[in-house]
Amino acid sequence: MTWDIALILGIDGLANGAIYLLAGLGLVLIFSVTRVVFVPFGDIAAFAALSLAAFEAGRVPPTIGLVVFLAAAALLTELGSLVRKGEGRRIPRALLLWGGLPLIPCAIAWAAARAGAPAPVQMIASVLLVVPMAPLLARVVFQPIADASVLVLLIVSLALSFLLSGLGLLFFGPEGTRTSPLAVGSLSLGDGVEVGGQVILMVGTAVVLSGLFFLVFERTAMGKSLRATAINRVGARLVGIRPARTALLAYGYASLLAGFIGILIAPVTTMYYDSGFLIGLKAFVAAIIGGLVSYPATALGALAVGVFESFASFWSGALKDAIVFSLLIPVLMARSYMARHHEEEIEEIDQ
Amino acid sequence: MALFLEMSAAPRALRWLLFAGASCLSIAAWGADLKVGVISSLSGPVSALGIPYEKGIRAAHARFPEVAGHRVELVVLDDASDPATAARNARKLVNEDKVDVLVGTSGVPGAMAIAAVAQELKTPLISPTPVSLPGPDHDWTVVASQPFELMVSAVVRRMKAEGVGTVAFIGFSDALGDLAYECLVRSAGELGIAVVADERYARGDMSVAGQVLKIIGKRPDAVFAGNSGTPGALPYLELANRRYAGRIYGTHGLINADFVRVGGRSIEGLEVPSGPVLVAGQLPAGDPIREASMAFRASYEKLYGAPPTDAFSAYTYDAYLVLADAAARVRGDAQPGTPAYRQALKDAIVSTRELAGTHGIYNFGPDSRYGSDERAVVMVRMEGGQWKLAAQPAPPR
Amino acid sequence: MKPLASRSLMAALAVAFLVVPLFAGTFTVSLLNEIGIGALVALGLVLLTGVGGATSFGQAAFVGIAAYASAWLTTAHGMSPWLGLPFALLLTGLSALAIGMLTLRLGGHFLALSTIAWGLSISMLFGNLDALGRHTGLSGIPPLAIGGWSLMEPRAMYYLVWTVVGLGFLFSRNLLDSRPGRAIRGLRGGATLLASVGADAYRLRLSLFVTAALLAGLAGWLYAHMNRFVSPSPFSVHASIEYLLMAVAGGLGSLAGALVGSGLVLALKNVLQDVLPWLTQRSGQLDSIVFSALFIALLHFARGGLMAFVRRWRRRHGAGRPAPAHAAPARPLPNRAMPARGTPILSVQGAVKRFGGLVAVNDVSFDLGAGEILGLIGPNGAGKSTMFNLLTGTIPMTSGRVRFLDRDVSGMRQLEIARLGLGRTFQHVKLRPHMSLLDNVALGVHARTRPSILRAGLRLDREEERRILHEARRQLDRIGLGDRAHEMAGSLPLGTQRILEIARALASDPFLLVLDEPAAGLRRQEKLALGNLLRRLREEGMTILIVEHDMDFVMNLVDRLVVMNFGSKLVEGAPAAVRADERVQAAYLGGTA
Amino acid sequence: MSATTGTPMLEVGDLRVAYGRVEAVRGVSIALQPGQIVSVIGPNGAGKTTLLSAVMGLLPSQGALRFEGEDLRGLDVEARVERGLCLVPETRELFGELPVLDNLRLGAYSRRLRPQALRDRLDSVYARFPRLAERRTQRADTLSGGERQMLAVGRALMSAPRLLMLDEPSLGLAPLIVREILSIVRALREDGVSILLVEQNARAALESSDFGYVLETGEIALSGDSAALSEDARVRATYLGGGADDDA
Repeated sequence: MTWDIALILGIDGLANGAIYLLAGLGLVLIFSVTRVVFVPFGDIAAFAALSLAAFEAGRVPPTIGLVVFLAAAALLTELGSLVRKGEGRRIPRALLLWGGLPLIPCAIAWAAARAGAPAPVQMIASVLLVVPMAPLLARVVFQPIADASVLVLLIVSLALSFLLSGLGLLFFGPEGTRTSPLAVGSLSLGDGVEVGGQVILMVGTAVVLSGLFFLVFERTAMGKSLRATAINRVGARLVGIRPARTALLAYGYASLLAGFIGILIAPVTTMYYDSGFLIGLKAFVAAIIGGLVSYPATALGALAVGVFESFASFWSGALKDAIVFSLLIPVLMARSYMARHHEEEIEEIDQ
Repeated sequence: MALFLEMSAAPRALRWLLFAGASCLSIAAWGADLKVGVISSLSGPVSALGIPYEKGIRAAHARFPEVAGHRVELVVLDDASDPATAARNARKLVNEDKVDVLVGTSGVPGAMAIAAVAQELKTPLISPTPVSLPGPDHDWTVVASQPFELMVSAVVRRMKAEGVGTVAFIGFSDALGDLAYECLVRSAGELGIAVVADERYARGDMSVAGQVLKIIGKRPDAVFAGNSGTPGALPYLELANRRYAGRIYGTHGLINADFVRVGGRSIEGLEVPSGPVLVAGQLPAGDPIREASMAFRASYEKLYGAPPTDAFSAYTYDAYLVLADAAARVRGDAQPGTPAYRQALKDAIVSTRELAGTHGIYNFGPDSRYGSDERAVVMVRMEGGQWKLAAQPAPPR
Repeated sequence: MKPLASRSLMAALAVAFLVVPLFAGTFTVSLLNEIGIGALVALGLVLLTGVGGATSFGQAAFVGIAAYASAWLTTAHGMSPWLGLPFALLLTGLSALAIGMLTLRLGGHFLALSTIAWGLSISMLFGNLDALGRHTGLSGIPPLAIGGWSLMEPRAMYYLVWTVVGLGFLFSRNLLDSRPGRAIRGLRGGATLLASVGADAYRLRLSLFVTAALLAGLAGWLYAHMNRFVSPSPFSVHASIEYLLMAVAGGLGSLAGALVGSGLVLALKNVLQDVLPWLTQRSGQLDSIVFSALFIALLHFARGGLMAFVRRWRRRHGAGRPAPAHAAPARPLPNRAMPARGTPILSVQGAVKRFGGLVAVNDVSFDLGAGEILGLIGPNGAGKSTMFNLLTGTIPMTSGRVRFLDRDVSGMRQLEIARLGLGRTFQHVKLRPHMSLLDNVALGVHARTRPSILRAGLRLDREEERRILHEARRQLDRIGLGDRAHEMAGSLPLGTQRILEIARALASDPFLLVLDEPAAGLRRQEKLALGNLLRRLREEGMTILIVEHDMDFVMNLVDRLVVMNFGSKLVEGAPAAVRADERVQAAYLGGTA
Repeated sequence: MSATTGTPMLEVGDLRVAYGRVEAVRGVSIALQPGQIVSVIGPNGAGKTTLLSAVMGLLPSQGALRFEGEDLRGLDVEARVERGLCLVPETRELFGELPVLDNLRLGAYSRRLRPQALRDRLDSVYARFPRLAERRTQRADTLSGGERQMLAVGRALMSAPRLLMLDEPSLGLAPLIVREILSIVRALREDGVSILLVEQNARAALESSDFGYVLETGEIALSGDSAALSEDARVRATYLGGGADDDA
């Protein structure tokens, strides 16, 4: 392997790593606040990408229907629980929050598709369109079992991911799509080594977004309440932070990240209804390297996985993932050893 | 002890299962005369082939709702791209739905799994997938598509004609990839073309930069891709990305509209083998294949409101033609739904002669399970987003 | 429920098992075969994940190893499938052992991810080995045959599959109801709990891992010779996830869950295939959607899976636990001879423990002679519990020595010290809430007996088992809980739980008993009873070190007191003297410093 | 009984809390008047912490729970915080990875203060605990035991509670710090904050409270004016180690 090949592979890896980074942040955010390993994250990203493709093809993205459906389900769940708790007075607010709010991006997307809006608008619409998804799914699927064991939550999460990719197949069909790149042209690094504009854009956006992400966490009260809940649930409740509310917040942020991932990745690779699962899995790897708590470690893990993968595909395309995951085990051992604090008891299974 | 006690819940569970099983039974065959069991991958990795397969046979059924005086009923099952499920479905179709003939499925492993069941249950199978059947014990299966070998050798002959000396292979890391590679090595060997690389990637992969860099490093005259559908576009895109100037070839698995859409400019000049159906319009008038193909397109458009954009749906259409032709020649008075009829139907199928389909002229015999011959292959070339019948060797790109 | 009822249920089960193939179509039969195979794998998961608490996303890989092993042996070398079985199991077992030794020390999430890692790698390997037919797989695998009778026909296969399933369940049930089984059920309690009774959590988890893999291996062997065709895809991570879905859907809390789950998942998928086409053309694509939705709904109503319903039903219909099988007479286990009164048992010399900057225990020394009760007291946060963990070997000492029975045990692992004869209780009670009192105490006997997983599974351990239970009952009677032997430990009040821990410690036949606040949360009468118990133990020559807050309780019990404050020893001496001491008053009662 | 006037600040009637089948608090009734400091003493495992958790709503309970006349049942923890209840738990429950300043800021979360008001309240807390002002940028989990306790109380004060519930404020602290904290507690009363004090350190607790309850195995064993209690024989016996063995 010559240095220029290594360089190309490295850059390619960084581009993928950037995607895993954003996804990893989302996963850690959700897990630390809710103990849910949110497998469907990748599927949401895929939906954003496929929606953008639909826009470009001049079709109304079927995602709208999905969001409306989810909103209806969430609204029913919410009303149900309100009625059971006998809190009728909060019903109007629920109608607005669960019934009204999610429809706004749908309306925007619909208008954009009809008016054949320019590319930037289409992208914004695609991102906005998926933002309500995670919170709505959370309300319907996870909030009712918020106190279940991590295992049960994980299994439900997996099933949910299967469900979403099933819907993806139904709505978008089996064939893949690829959108026109946001950034054309490329930057030459001397003999034969070129970096595509899109790649630069991806890495750049990832850096900026994660920067903003940390800023939100460090500076805003909202971010603080998120961190507080993640660090100490009981403590948070004692100062009046409602975990259920912060959880929705976390899902919202994550959804936003997923949306960005979708439009970043759509032009550089072919997206399928089930592309999400692998993105999610790789991001999950990164998140675990971060112990599902540390954002910086997750970021490093994500980039490492991306670069690993890129080089592995050079050594043996067929065994690529096998190589990546085998290299993972020593890393896990090291991490596990470092994270080995006092004596861990395993939580009892749900009876 | 608690866990011990819960064992006693087993009977309850079992009874529930029996009920479930019984409910499967209850949904058994009724009414229809000649039953066709269709297994296809409507979900999972090979659904890109499986879904058109289903559309194709429905189109055929819409065109010939009756054959040889029997009303035909289609029973379609999804195998989720899993061979075990495919085998289970085959068993179910024969045992519960009492189908007289099986058609399916889209994946090679799946098709092989079904073939085994067809053999065991003595039910004719018409496979739209080129399945390489080992051993003689598969005389209940015929293949209604060009053997992969035939297609690839056509490509290799084309390479030779266009002066290719070294070729690099890149394909799926799955059964299709394996099959394509074996065929390439065999045909290339015969014509003295050197295969200099064997690179693989998974259908879902986001990037093949590594594999393509390695290929370019070998500086081959041409690259041959053993893959299918839109995931098949990835190598060509990356090759274009890396400014690869050599010739590019592929398999008939690539022929559908989405591939062209995704491939865009990067697949300009790509040459792949195909059944004549794809370029039927460019065939001389009076060619039987042209007639069959036009009929297929018409009935497809009639059913779905749009002309077919792929060559896959035509395979199951042909499978149905083979069935219809054979059913008309069934001797004796055996009635559908009986083993005797299945036997007779099989005998009729394996004695098919010069049947014109959309993908070629079919001739089956007890010892020849692949019906097609050279007449079933044409080379097509991507020019300006259109597949053109490639007559003369093309100038280098 | 009554034994009669359960026996008749078993009979019904047997009959049903025999007659099913007679009235079911061959498709239903082969579906049942697949359910049986799924149940075997899920059974392994119930043991590994449900009982042992280690989630695995890789079971399908073990199924694959076995399936390919037998397939390869029978196709490439034309050997008999019956030879394929031992070969397949050997290969599966060895790879499980290797993988387990590599990964089972990982904690929590790391372990789960590692299973994805090797699960994915192994299934990829299948697709890339020429000997295994690469992605196309191996076909033409010979069917099993008994004598001349080929098991090609599903009905014939049915009897084999379900016999194997039955044996698998029997083995697992026997296993859980035995010495190693109790320890395995203790795994969720954490390594410290097991170490305190001299059991090695890591080795337990490893053997459990291998057992689960072997069950998957059996399934793989059956799969290969039933489908007579193997290819990589059925052994991918997705398949592993589906097995996990089965186990969870059925209920990780019970063995039967594996069977129920496998049946539920496969039957449901099949029923959907029949029903959906009536609703829509595109049914094929709806299958997975509807299935996932129903699955999620199930977990919403019963997190414990389908078996949770069964459990609730049984609770509502008052069918409780069985009348305790009456303790068969058994030879009591041998007891160690207590050392002569006064001989030094424990001696701590200059023990120091630092956590970062904080000095939790600062140069503490004291001795303990046989047949003596020493009280270790001091205000909250004085470092008593840390001292406690140092001399039990739970955490390593920064510096200093601990001698136990004239052996230097400083630096020894906790479980080694425990085996030497040091029994302990915990400040935050460590009992297994879902195990009976009897089983909890029997856990204490672990280090005194041998039966292995294999012997337990094959029911060759009954003699020892009787002796274990006999000993456990003895200890329960000793603390006056004999009549509640079959209640769940979790249903006891906190105070009583503490006493139960003492019984568990006693069951390990220790020289030295180390108790952490045994009187906390006890009623007055219970305290008196506890005091008498400890005094009686002392008369029998037992040596006791006790950490306690309740001055009243301590003062009337111990021979000597060691008072700690801010990590150092403040005073040592007879109760009366200590009580009189000014410094103690100050430190303890928060008076003037 | 101390003179009761008007509606009590906190009223707990026949409260029962159970973990599964185990009852940890069995029919406890206590009352607390505005501006009062009431202490609950008892040995480990007597149910003191359980009692506070139930009042705060962290644990489900049966029985009457009224705060300034308003029924608390049906209100979740957060709502009770908004009403002015505030618990400083035995385990502190600080946000270890956040600096002192953020811990305090979050303390006022339920009040949704304007920046200026927030700053004022911070200053008032700093005035009470100068130590916290020095440590404001330090991570909470690097503080010493005493400082943590101060931070816990400080965080509680940020929400301007009307009733402050302290669980074992002396836990693991040197006598001097215990005194310091308890004197601050007394000072708080002057500012109109009522206090429910749970302590194992009997003497210190009784010294600084008006009224006291003795909790044993989930039941009120004794109650009365703190001064009287600290002279009671049984209290001395159990907590001050006097050799009295009367049977109850």
